[in-house]
Amino acid sequence: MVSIPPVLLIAFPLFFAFLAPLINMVSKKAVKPYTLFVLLLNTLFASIIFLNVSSGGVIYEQLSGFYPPIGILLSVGYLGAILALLINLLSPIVYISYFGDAKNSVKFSMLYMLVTASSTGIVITGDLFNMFVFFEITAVGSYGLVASMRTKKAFEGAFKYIVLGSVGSAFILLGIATIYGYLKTLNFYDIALRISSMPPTARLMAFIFLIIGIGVEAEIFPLNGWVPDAYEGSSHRVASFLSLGPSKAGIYAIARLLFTLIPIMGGFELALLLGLLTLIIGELAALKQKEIKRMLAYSSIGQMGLILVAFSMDSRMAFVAAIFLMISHAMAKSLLFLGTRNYTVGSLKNPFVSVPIFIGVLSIIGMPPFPGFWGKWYLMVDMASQGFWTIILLVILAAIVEAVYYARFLFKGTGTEKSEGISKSEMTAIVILALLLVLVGLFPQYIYAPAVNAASSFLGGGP
Amino acid sequence: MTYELLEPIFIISTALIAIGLYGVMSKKNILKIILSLGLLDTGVNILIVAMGYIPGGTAPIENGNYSLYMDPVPQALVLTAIVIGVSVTALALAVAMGYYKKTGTIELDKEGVMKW
Amino acid sequence: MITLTIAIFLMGVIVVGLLNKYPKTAGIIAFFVSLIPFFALLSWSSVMNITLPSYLQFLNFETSWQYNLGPGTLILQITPLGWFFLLLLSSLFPMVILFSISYFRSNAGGFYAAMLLTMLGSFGILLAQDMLTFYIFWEIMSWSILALVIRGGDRKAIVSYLSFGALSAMLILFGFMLLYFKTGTFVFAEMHLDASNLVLAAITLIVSGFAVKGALMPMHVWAPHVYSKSEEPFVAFLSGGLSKLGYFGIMLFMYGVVGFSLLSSWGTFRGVPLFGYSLAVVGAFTAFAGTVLAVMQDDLRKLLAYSSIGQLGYIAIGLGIGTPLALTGALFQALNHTFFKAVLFLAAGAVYYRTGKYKISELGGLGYKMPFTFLASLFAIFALAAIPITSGFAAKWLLYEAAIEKKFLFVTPIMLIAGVGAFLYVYKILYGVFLGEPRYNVKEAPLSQLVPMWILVLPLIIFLIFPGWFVDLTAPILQGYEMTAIPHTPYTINTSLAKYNTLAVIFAFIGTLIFAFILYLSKPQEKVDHMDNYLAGEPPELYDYISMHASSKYYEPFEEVFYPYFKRGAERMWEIILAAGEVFGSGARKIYTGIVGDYSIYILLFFLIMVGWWLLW
Amino acid sequence: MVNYIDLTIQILVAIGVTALGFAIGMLFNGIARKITARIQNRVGPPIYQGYIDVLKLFTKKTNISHGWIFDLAALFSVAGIALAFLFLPVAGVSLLSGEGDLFLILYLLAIPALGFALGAGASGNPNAAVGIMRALMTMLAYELPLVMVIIAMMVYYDTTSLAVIVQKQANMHWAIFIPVFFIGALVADMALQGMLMEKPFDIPIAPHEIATGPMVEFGGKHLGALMLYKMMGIVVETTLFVDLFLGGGVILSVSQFGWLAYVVNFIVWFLLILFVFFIALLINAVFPRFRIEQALKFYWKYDALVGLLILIWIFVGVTP
Repeated sequence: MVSIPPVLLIAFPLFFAFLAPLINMVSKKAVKPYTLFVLLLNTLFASIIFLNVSSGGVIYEQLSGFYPPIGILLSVGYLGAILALLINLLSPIVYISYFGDAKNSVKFSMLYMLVTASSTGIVITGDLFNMFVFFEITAVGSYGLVASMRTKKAFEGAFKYIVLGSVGSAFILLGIATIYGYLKTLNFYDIALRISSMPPTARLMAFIFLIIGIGVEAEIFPLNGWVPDAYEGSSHRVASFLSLGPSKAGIYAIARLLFTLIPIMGGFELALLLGLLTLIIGELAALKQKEIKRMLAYSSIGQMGLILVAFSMDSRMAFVAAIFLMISHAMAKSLLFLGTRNYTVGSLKNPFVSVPIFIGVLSIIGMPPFPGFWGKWYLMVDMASQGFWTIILLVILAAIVEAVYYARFLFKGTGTEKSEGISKSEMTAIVILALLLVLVGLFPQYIYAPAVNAASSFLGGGP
Repeated sequence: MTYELLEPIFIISTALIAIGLYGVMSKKNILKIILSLGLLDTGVNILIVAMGYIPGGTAPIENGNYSLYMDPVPQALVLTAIVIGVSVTALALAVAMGYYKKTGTIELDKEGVMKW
Repeated sequence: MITLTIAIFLMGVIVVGLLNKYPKTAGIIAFFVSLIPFFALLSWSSVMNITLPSYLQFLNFETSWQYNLGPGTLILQITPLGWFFLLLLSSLFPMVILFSISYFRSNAGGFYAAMLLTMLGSFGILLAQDMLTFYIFWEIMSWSILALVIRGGDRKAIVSYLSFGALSAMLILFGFMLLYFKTGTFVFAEMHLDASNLVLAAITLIVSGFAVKGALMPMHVWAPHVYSKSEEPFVAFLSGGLSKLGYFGIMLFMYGVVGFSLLSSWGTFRGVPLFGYSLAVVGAFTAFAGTVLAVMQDDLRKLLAYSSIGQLGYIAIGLGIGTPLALTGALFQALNHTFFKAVLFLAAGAVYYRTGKYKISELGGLGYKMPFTFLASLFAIFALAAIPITSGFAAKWLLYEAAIEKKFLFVTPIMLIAGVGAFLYVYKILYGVFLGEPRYNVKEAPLSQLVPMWILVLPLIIFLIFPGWFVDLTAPILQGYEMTAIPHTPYTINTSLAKYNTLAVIFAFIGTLIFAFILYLSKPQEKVDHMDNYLAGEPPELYDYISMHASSKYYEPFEEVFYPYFKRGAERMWEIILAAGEVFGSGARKIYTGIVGDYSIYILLFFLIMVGWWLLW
Repeated sequence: MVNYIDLTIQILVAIGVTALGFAIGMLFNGIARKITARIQNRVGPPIYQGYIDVLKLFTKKTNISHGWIFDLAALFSVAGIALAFLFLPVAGVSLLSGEGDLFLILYLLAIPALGFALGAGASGNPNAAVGIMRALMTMLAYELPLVMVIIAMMVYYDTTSLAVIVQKQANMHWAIFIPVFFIGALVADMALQGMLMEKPFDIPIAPHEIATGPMVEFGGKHLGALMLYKMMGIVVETTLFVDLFLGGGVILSVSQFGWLAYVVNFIVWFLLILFVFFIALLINAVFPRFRIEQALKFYWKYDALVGLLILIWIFVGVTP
C-alpha cells in the first residue's frame, strides 16, 4: 500500500490556499474547481492515511529536522486518522454547495482550505504548541469565514467569536507556559510520560488553563457564549463547515487532554459534569428558539455536550459511542445547516430537500439505522452496564426535548409559503451527506473496528 | 527551578492579564475591547518570556559561547504568539470597520445585538 | 431468502421513490413487493401447526436469520406470536397498496417508499429475537410513519407524532437498558429475570413506551391528529396494522419475556397480577373515553381515530387480565380491529376520493350512490359494534367472559358501556355519510378500491362462522406461555361461565329473516324517492347545503352533558408539561445574553470556580 | 349425528314460542292502551286492538318504500327481535338459551334497533334522524345501571348464562328475595322503563315534538313490521327482567310435575311479565316526559349510583 507522509494533509492545502489568489488572477472561474480539486486530493490523502493507520498502527513523523522532544512531531493515531478522514471527506462536500453561489470570493476559498488544513492539523499533531498554532489558524480562519457574509449580524457574531477565541487562546498559552515551565517539553508523549513529576497544583492549573482554552473552541458550556451568535451571524454554508471542522477538532483536543495529556484526579467527573450541563442547557435553550440557525447552534452545543459525556465515561464502549456521535453530528449538522437556507415547510415539497433533512434530523435524534443511533445506543449500553441511571435519564430527556423542538421547528407553518429553496449545488451536497449517513448507519461495522482500536489506544494512554 | 511569584515581572504580567480581562468584560466599545485583548496577550507573552529567563544568560543564538543562554523555546513560542496576536488584532479591526460601516457605531449596543 | 426479502424491500423503496412522477407504475411495483411478506408468512405456517398445500411448497423462507453488524448481531426468527401479527399486517398491507393505486393521481412515489419501509420495519419487529434488533426495526417503522405523517403536512400532527414517537422510543430504550443491566444480554431467550423492582421498572417503562404506539390514554394525543391529517390508505394501515405492533410489544414483553408467573410475583389481586390489573384499568378507561370522544367528532377521520383508540383499549384489557381466555379475546379483537378499521378508513378514503369531503355534516345520502362501499362499511360497522352477525362479537364476548371470570366488577360495566357508546358513533357514520338525503351526485368508487375493501371484509365473515379456527391459531402462542387454548370446536367456544354457538345464532337469524322476508313479501310496494317524505316539502334546492340534513351537531345533547368532563383532556396535560419545559428553556436561553462581556465573565467565573473547587478539595 | 326428529321438534317449539311471543306482544299493546285510557278516565279501544292494527297494516294496499336500505329496517327489526327472543329462557324453557349468554342477548337486542335505525335514517326525514339520536342516547343512558346490576348478578351466580341464572333461582330462590338484588331489581326496573320507551323516557318517539320520530316515514307493511318489533320488544324486555329477578316464572320443577309444570310455568311467566309491564304502564301514566339530557343525568347520576353501591356490595361480599 502507498504510504504518504501525514504532513501532506496540512501542508498541501495550506500551500495551495496561498496559491489561490494567483489562480484567481489567471481565471476567476477556475478558483472553485481548483479549490474543490485540492480538497478532494486531500480527501484522498486522508483516506490513504486512514487505511495506513488502521492496518499499520500509529504513524509518527518528525518535522524540522530535530528529533523529539525538541523537534515538532506529527502523530496520526487511530482517532486522529478517523477524524482527519471525516473532516477532509466532508469539507469538499460542503464546498460543493458553493458552486451554485453567485458570489465568487477567492478569500472564502482560501480561508476554507486554510481551516480545513488547520483543523486536520489539530487532530494529527503530536505537539502541544503545534496544536496551539493550529488552533489559532483555525480560529483566525473561522473568524474570517463567519464575517464573510458582511452583514451586521455577521460582523457582530465574528467579533464575539474573536473576543472569546482570543481569551481562550490566552488561556491555552498560559497552560502551555505552565507545562513548559515544569517539564521543559511540549511533546505529547514527553508530557504524558513525565506529567506525574509535576507538582499536583501546577498540574491542576495547567489542566484548568487548557480545558478553558480548548473548551472555547469545543463549545463546552460556560465557555461557548460565542456559538449561537457566530452561527446565527454566519452564512448557512459557514455554519455547516464550522460544525464539521473546528468543533470536532476542539472536542478531539479535549479528549486528548483528558485521556493522555494531563490525567488528573476527578478530570472525568468534571468532564461529565460539564458535558451534562452543556447537553441540558443546549437542548433547553433550543426549545423555544425561533431562528433556525440559532436553534441548530444550540442543538450543536447539546450534541457536543453529549459527546463530552461519552468521552467522560472513560470506557471503551462509550469511546466508540463518542466517535459515532461525532460522525453523526458532523454529517447531520452540516446537512441541516446547508439544507435549511431559505427554509419554509413548503421547501419540503422537494424530495431532494426533504429526504436528506429528514435523515439528518433522524440521525441527530438518534433513530436507527443512522450513526446517531449507534452512538446513543453504545453510550447507553455502556452506561447501563455501569448502572448510571441518572445520566441515562438525563440523556433520554434531552433526546425527547430534541425531538420536540426539531419537530416544532422544521415543520412549522402551513406548507403553502413560497420559498426560493436551495440551489442545485446545495442539494447535491446534502444528498451526498444523507447518503453517507445512510451508509455509515447501515454498515457500522466498518467504523466500529477502527473505533475500537482508537478506544483501546486512547484508554491505554496513546494517541 | 523555583519561581518567586513576587518578582515584579510576574506582578506586571498578572496585572496586564487582569486589566485585559476586565476590559473585555466591562467595555461595550469595540476598540476598547480590542485594546484589552492586546493587553491580555501582552501579559501572557511577558509571562512566557519571563519563564525562559535565566539571570545572566545570553540570547539563544549559536555563537560559540555555550555556557549560559536563555531557553529558546519560550521565545519561539512568544514570537509565534505575537504574530498570531497581530493577525487576530488586524482581523478584529477589520471586523470593527465592517461593523461600523453597517451600523454607524462601534458600540456593541444592547438593543441591536443577537441574543437568546 | 430473508436477506433477499430485505434487499428487495430496500430496492423497492429506492425504485418507487424514484418513480415519483409515475404513480401508477410505482403503485404496481409496490404492490408486487408488498406481497412478499405474505408469501413468507405462508411458508412459515408450520410454526402454527398448519401444513402448507403441496403447490405452495416451493416457498421456503428460512425460519431464522442472523446478520452480523460488528458490535451487535441482528437475530430474526419466526415465532407463533410473530406469525399471528404478521398475518394481520401482511394481509392488510397489499390491500392498502392496491387501494392506493387508484387513490393517488400524482406524486405517490414517496408514499409507496415510506409504506414499504413501515412494512419492512414491522417485518423485522415481528421476527426480532433480541432487543437490539427489535429496537432498530421498531424505530425504522416509527420514523417511516413520521415520513408519511409529514406527507400529510399538518404541523400539529407532525409535532405531536414526533414528540410522542421520541417519548415512546426513549421509554422503550430506557427499559431495554434496565433489562440489559439486569441480565447482561440482549437476547430474549437468554434473559433470566427475577422478581426485583428493577425488572418491574423496566417492564413498566417498556409497556408505557408501547402504549404510545397502541394509543392508550394518556399517550394517545398524537393519534387523532395523525389519523385526521394524513393520507387515507396510510391511515388505514396505521390504524389497522401498525397500531397492533404496540400490543405485540406489550404481549411479547409481558408474557414472552417476563412471563405470567413472574408478573404475579409483584403482587396479585384476585388472581390477576397487579401489573396486568392496572393495564386493564387503563385499557377500560381508554375504551370508554375514546368512545365518548368519538361521539363528539364531526370529522369522519377524527371520529374513526377516537374509535380506534377506544377499540384498542379492549386489547389492553385482554392483555392485562392475562388468562388464556383474555389473551384469546385480545388477539381476536386485534384481528377484528385490523380488518374492520381498515375497511372503514378505506371507505372514508373512497368517499373522499369521490366527494372531496371528510366532514360528516357535509356528507350524506351516499348509500344509494355507492352501494358497495356502503355495504362493506356496514359489515365493518357491525363488526365494530360487535353485532353478532360478524366476528366482532366473538372477540368482545371473550373479553367480557374473561373479565367476569376474574370478577372485574368495575371494569366490565365500563367495557359494556363503551360498547353501547360505539352504537352512537357508528350510527353517526351511517347516517351522516350514507343515509339521509343525498347531496352529491357521485359514482361508485373504482373497482380497485372496492376489491381491497371486500377482501378485507372476508375474514370478519369467516371467523364469524368458525371462531374455533381462530382459537386454533392461538393455541401455539399460548403454548409458548405454558397455557392451553380455551376449549372449542370449529363453531363453538366454551368457557367456565357460558357457551357461544355461532351456528345457532346464524341459523336462528336466517330462520327469523326468512320469516320476516315472508311478511315483507306479503304485499307489493311502490318505490319513491326518499326526498318524497312526510315533511311534504322540497328543500330549497336539491343539492344545496341549506338542507334538512340533521347530521350537523347530531349528538348535541350528548356533548352538552359530557363535554365539561372531557374538555381538559390529556392534550392539555401534555401541553402543560411542555410549557413547563419551555419555562426551563427560556431560563436556559437567558444565559446567552448576547453581550460579549457577559460571556467573558462566564469564562472567568468558570476559572474561579475551578480554582476554588480545587482549593476546597 | 344430528337427531333429526329432535331437531324438528325443537324447531317447531321455537316457532310456536315465537308465535306465542308475538301474540302476547299484540295483546299487551291492547292492554296498554286500555289501561292508559282507564287511568285517564277514557273508555279506550278494545283489548284486541293490537291484532286489528297489525292485520290492517299488513293488508294495506299502498306501500311506500324509500329504497332498499329502507326495506332492511323492516327485515332486520322483525328478524332481530325474534332472534333475541329465541335466546331467552321463557318460563324455564331454554330454546337456544344454552347456546349463548346474557352478553349475546344484550347484543342481539341491538340488531333490530340498528336495523330500525338504518331504515329510519334512509327515509331522509330529519324527524326520524332526531328520533334515532334520542333513542340511541336513551339506550346509552339506561344501559349503564342495567349493566351494573346484570354484572353484579353474573358475578354473584358465577355464570354469564341466563339459562343457568334461571336454573339457580329454581325452587323459589328468586333473586328478588336477596336484599341486594331487590335494590337491583328497582334499579333495573328504572332501566326497563327506558327500554320500553315509556314515560318519562319516551323521548325518542315523542309524538308531539318529532312526530313519532323514527317511525314517521313508515306506513303499511313497513309500519306493521315495526309495530311487531315494538310489541315483541315489550315481551322480550319484560321476560329478560323476569328471568333475571323473578326466576323466569318457574315455580314448578319439570322433573317432578311433567307437562303440568310447563303449563303452570307459562301462566306464571305470563302473569309476571304482565305485572312488570303493568308497573311500567302505571309509571307511564303519571309522569311527564324528560328531556334527553335529563334522562341521561337521571340514569347516570342516581340510578347508576345505586348500581355502583350494588357492585361494591358484591365486590366486598364475594370472595374470589
